[in-house]
Amino acid sequence: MNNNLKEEIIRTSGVNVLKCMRCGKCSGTCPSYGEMEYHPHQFVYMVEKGEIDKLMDSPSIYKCLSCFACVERCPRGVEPAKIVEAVRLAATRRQGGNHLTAEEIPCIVDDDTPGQLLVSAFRKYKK
Amino acid sequence: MSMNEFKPKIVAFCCNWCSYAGADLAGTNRLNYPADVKIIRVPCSCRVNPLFILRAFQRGADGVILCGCHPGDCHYTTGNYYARRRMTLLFSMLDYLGIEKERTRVEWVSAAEGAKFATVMNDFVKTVTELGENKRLEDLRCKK
Amino acid sequence: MQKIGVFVCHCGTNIAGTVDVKAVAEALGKEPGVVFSAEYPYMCSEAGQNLIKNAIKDYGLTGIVVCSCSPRMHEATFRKTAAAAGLNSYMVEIANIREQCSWIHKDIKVATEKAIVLGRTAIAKVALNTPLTASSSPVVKRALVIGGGIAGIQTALDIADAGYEVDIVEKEPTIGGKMAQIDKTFPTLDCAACILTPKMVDCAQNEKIHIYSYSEVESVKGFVGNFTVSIKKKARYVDETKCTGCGLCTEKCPMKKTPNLFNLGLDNRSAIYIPFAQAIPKVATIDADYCNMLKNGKCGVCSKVCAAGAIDYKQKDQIIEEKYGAIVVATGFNPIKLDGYDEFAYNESPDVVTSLELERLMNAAGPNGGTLLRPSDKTHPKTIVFVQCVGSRDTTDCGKPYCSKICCMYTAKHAMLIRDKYPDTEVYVFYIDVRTPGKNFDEFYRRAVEEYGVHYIKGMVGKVMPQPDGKLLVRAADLIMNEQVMINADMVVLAAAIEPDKTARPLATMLTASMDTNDFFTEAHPKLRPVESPTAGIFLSGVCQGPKDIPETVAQASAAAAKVIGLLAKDKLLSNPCVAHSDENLCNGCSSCERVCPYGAISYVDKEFRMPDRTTKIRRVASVNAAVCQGCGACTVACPSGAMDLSGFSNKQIMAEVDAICR
Amino acid sequence: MLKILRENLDQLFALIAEKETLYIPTDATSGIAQFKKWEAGMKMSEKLKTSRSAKDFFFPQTEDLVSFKTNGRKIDIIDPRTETEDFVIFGVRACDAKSFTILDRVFLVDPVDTYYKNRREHGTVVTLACSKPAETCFCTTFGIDPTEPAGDVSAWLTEDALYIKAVTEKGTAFVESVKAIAEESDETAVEAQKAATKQILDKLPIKNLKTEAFGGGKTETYFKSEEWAKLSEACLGCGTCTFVCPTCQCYDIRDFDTGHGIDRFRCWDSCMYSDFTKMAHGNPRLSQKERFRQRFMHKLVYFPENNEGIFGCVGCGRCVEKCPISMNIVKVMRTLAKEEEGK
Amino acid sequence: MQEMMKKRAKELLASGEVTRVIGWKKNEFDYDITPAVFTSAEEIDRDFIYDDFCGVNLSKFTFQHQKNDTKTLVFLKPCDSYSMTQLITEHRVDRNALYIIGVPSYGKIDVEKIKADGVTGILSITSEGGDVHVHTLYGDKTYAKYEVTSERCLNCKSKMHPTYDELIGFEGEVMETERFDEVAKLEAMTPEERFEFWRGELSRCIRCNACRNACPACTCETCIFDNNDSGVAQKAAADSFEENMFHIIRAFHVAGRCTDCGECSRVCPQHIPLHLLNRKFISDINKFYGDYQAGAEIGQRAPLVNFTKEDVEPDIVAKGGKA
Repeated sequence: MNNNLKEEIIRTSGVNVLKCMRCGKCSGTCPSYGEMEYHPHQFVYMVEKGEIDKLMDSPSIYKCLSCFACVERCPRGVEPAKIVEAVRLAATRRQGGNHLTAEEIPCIVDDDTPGQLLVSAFRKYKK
Repeated sequence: MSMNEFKPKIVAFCCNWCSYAGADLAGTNRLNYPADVKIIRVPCSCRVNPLFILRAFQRGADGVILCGCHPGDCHYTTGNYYARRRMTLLFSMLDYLGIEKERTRVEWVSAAEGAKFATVMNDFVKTVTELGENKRLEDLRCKK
Repeated sequence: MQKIGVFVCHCGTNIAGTVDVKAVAEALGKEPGVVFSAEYPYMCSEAGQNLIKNAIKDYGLTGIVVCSCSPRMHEATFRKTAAAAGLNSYMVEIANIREQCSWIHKDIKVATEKAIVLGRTAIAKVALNTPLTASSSPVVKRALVIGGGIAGIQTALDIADAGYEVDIVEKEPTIGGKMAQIDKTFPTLDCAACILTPKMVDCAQNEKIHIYSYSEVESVKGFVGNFTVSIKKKARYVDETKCTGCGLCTEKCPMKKTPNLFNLGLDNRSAIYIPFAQAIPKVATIDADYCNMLKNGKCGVCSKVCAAGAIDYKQKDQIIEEKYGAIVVATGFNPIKLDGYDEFAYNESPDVVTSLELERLMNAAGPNGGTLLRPSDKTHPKTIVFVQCVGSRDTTDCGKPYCSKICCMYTAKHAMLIRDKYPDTEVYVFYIDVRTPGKNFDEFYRRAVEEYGVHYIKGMVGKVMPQPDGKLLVRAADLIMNEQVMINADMVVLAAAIEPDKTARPLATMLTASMDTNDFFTEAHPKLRPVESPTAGIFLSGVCQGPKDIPETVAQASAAAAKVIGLLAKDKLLSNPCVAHSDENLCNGCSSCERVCPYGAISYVDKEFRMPDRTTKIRRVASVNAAVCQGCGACTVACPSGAMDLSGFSNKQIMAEVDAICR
Repeated sequence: MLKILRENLDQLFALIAEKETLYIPTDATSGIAQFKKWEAGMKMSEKLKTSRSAKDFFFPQTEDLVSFKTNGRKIDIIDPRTETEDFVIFGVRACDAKSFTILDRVFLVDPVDTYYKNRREHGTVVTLACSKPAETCFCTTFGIDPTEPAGDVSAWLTEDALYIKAVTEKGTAFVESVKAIAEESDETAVEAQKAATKQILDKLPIKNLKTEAFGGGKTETYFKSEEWAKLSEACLGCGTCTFVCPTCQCYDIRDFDTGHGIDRFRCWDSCMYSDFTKMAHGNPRLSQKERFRQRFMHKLVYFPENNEGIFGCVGCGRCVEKCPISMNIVKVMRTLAKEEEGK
Repeated sequence: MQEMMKKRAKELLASGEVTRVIGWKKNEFDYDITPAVFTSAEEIDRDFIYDDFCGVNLSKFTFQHQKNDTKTLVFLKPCDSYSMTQLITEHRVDRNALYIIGVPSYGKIDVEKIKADGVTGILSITSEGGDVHVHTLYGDKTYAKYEVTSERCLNCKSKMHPTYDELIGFEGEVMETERFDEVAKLEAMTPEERFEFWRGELSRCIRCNACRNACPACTCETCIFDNNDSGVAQKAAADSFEENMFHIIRAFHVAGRCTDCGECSRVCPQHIPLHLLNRKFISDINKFYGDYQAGAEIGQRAPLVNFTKEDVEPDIVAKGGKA
């Protein structure tokens, strides 16, 4: 149980994990499900329980494609992908040092690409 | 008048369906609370106009309490929801003008909560007694 | 100036034990306006009441104060006493010196002082009382039931049974509602038609019941006991009085490609149709959107074959005005539209169906004559996946935040029926929670699992992917195994959430009945008055008030009927005279009062006023319907100009009470 | 003429306050000046005038007239009048000082208003000459010389000193009482200030406002003027002009139920209020236009008609400054005079 | 701007589309502006003005001078437009009888601020770009405009016009403001300090009713304070209680309806910061029941005639505003 980290994840993601009613639709919809040790619905539950360290140490969070299918389909508006993103961010911060500076981004990005998709992808593939 | 002798004047507005019945129940169960509390029966907490509360202070009340059905249990379904908003804003304004916020209170007391009624009144009278006489919202003409 | 009499009751020793009643009577006797003051051991006794009556007559009292027990106990008694002596019964005030004085204080001095204050407070109030008369209005001994589903039918039957006239307004050509479309009912598995159609027939045959089928409510005026309702009878192009329901026209009609709405469009019917065999009234209706005669003026086959000469292409919508004493809303529900749920491929594949569609597919009168076949290729489905909570408990824009309540049970029923009839078919049910409170409900669900081998999987379907071979690949989570499962299904059945019928919202506006954010009608009290709307004279029956199954619906329908009967049994309604009234000269017409009125008792009229400078001005002012107002007083505080006041609890009276207490 | 150095002003105030209550204009928190009871350390306002006039001292906004006390069914009548203590108002400008004489014509004629008289007799008015008139000033229109203010004592404040001169008997006594901290002086400095002020007076924008078109006997001329409708059009019906006015003297008598009895008090009324002159039968003034007309007709026609041509305005300019919609006596006079001229 | 407004007004009068024009009229001094009804092109040419002193909210004036049998053109600043929208919501004016032209406001000059700086004998004030030149009998002075802009404009809530038929100039946006800072400052004081503060302010009240009569939300046919039958009528504050009472109830009656146009403070001859009372209610409403702007849209349901089941309890006040 890591309450500080839990608060941080909840704050950075802006997700209210208590809205989850454990239907598992996120997991039912996740294209990366098979590659994960923990699954989207478990992400949400683990944040609620404060088991962030476990989640952070698991490769599962980097299996998330940030396709946002779970966000799109969640009937309660919980947005699991945002949790994943927040955990990744926390992991990045913990490792120290960013792997890409802000100045480098504009020249390699085309205008139509959603910003969050890129940032998530960078975090994922830098592993 | 020394503090020990100070007897506050307390006006309690009680809705007919819950709180007035709750007060009756307190009586039926012989639950004691100070005689300083005098009850005015109103059909619903939403009948209580902020003017009445100010009027009570003007006429020398030291505390005013409004009791109604618990939110969701209003006999008229929605009355206490409106009362809740009105009183929240009024009390906040009185506080903003520097008038002691402990002199005003809203409590939800059901017809079954005779004990709660007595507890609430005991507590409120104690709070107001400690505050002493209402000086900030008095009308000197009425004290002559 | 009032002449006030004060009567102090000893209540044996209940009051006199701690309150010096003599001192109270003496002190109050000196109050301004008081001309008579007395005490007596039991004021509520006959002798005590006589004392009051005599004083009223002897002293010409215009108001009386009884210092006694709680008004909740004997206010009614003393009002009658006053009335018996010729004093208006609202010129009575009670000072509660028992429950709120003698019983809670031990010190005689303290209790006596308080009793005097309470007495003078009541005197101050009664001095400002005005005689009030309860206005009475006659009750039209006829009820209207809006909606002819099982809720409406049951309510109508019960009311008619008590001997009152009832009209049912049904927007479809036949009564029966959703229940008529259902195949079997849980948990007994008896056939819905077998239990519903006799009731429909009862309705048709009951002399007290009149059915306006294919009709809608157009407007509602009036108030409890005296509503005037305009009903629009939509043109069905068939004279109901002549049609025998033989069905020859429907056979001969050449326009056979008309979607059969009774079967939810799963098959076709003719343009002139009778929705189903047991329809009530059993008369044909022409679907104007498809009839060639009505569209292009060519055809006329039905008219030619009709021996009764019932066909009338020139029929027009007809408005009927009728008076009612009470109105029951039984507008029912519909499954929600599933357009927002692309992931379930409902719009992509015909083999993804809603549960209600499945009812039709399995029904003997359905498109396949009762054999369960895939809509796409008419083959037997071997694997069927049920998805629960499609749109229920869903806080996003496409769903509903509430539980639809009936899905768990009907899905268990479907699964069980399929396994029973086609044991080679594998049935999967994906659920979030299985909710089975109700008599024999959980047993029913367990039977599906234990006896029929239905696979219940805790988890939600994430995506349904139609395959080129016609199969449906279902991807879902199995939360207990903690794995993602893929099922190659032949059919997917979606337990779509239910929502109130779309006609309910405009109807609520007409009725000034309140609704919650989900368009369910609000009950007058969630616990104590569950079948009444806060608007007097409007009652609620069935799903229009909240999701419920058939037994609950029927129970509520009968409860609503009981309430209606109670109302209609009265010859006239005596209204509480302690109601709000608006001073037109002060009213701004700002609508604040209307917005807080839970009963819709306030309406606005444009009135011409003579201004101080002798010009005239037309102003919008509030007017309170005293028969509808319940006297809560919310409007009096919402009104900024003080135009609204409440009889019996007027601003002045309450302020006088405040003054008297603080004196 | 006595001279008191500026640095001795505090001493002067202390000296006066020793014997009588002293009121001086002082700055309130939000940048307006008001008369307040002097207390040690209080500074006199530099502002030209207080936002309320000085009439409050003699004709306060509310005043108890009589009380009735109930005791059971008995009613006692209580007269709240007591002999007022002596007091000094310091720093009254010429316009306000003139206004007292106008109020005197209302309250001190038969029947004498004893409440007013009591205060008037016990108050000593120390006026202060103006040296920096504002653009809204037009007292000269009504023949007032702001450099030579009336009152019981006239005073002039220059860069370095206060000069005082007794005008009345009461004033002489006052001057006598402060001699200890004063020195005799000639009038050179005062004359210099007067001359400088007069130059400014000549440049004031409203200086050319004339009263010739008004006065007693003009009722017929103006009562039915077409202009009233337009002039009063924007009037909000608030009482600002009347309540800041030093000469408005209308009051209402009301009862207040104290719970123990009745306090009968009078309070300022405003002819701008919709219930002004409302009687049991209704209100003879039906519209704002009529109430608005009343105010100006009273000041410009009816008052002079009954008071030897003295106008009910002293040109203090408060209404010019304070009216929320910028309508005032100056505009009314100009518009009506122009209309009359045009006929 | 002023010329464009005059042109449109004359066009609409000439076309018969409207028969009256409500706008601002110039007067004796640069800073005194009167609302007026214009009925002819001549009047418009002679008197019509729109400049940095036209602070008067025309919605109340329009309310008082409404005529339903003819169409009136009214120019509304963003503030006025909010007030007007609220009046329409409350059925106090007939929208159909109005032709509304929205005009921008770039901040109005508060002459009281100049006077408070000790400036007197003002002969003219001209506003040019960011500078305000004051010419007086006692010398000239130049201010940066923001120094003499009225408080309400410095804390402008919105430059939008919720209701209009046409706009002159570009439509603005809802602004980020610090208008509640003053309220927060008072809230941070001790009750004793607050009591002293308000006593100091309210004791200056002369009950001239200017705040009420200028307020576009106060449109009661008869105000309860004027109605002898209401039991609370007062003509003058005979006791400090009545000062409090009047101002509490005045603010309470417009709570949830007040658009924060600031007219009450502008017109107060005694410079009482009345808007701080109204803003307290607005700030509380925003905090307790979610952001709400009165007059933002026709038909809105005001917070005091609305509720949610989850509303905060009144004891939030005793807990210092924290739920």
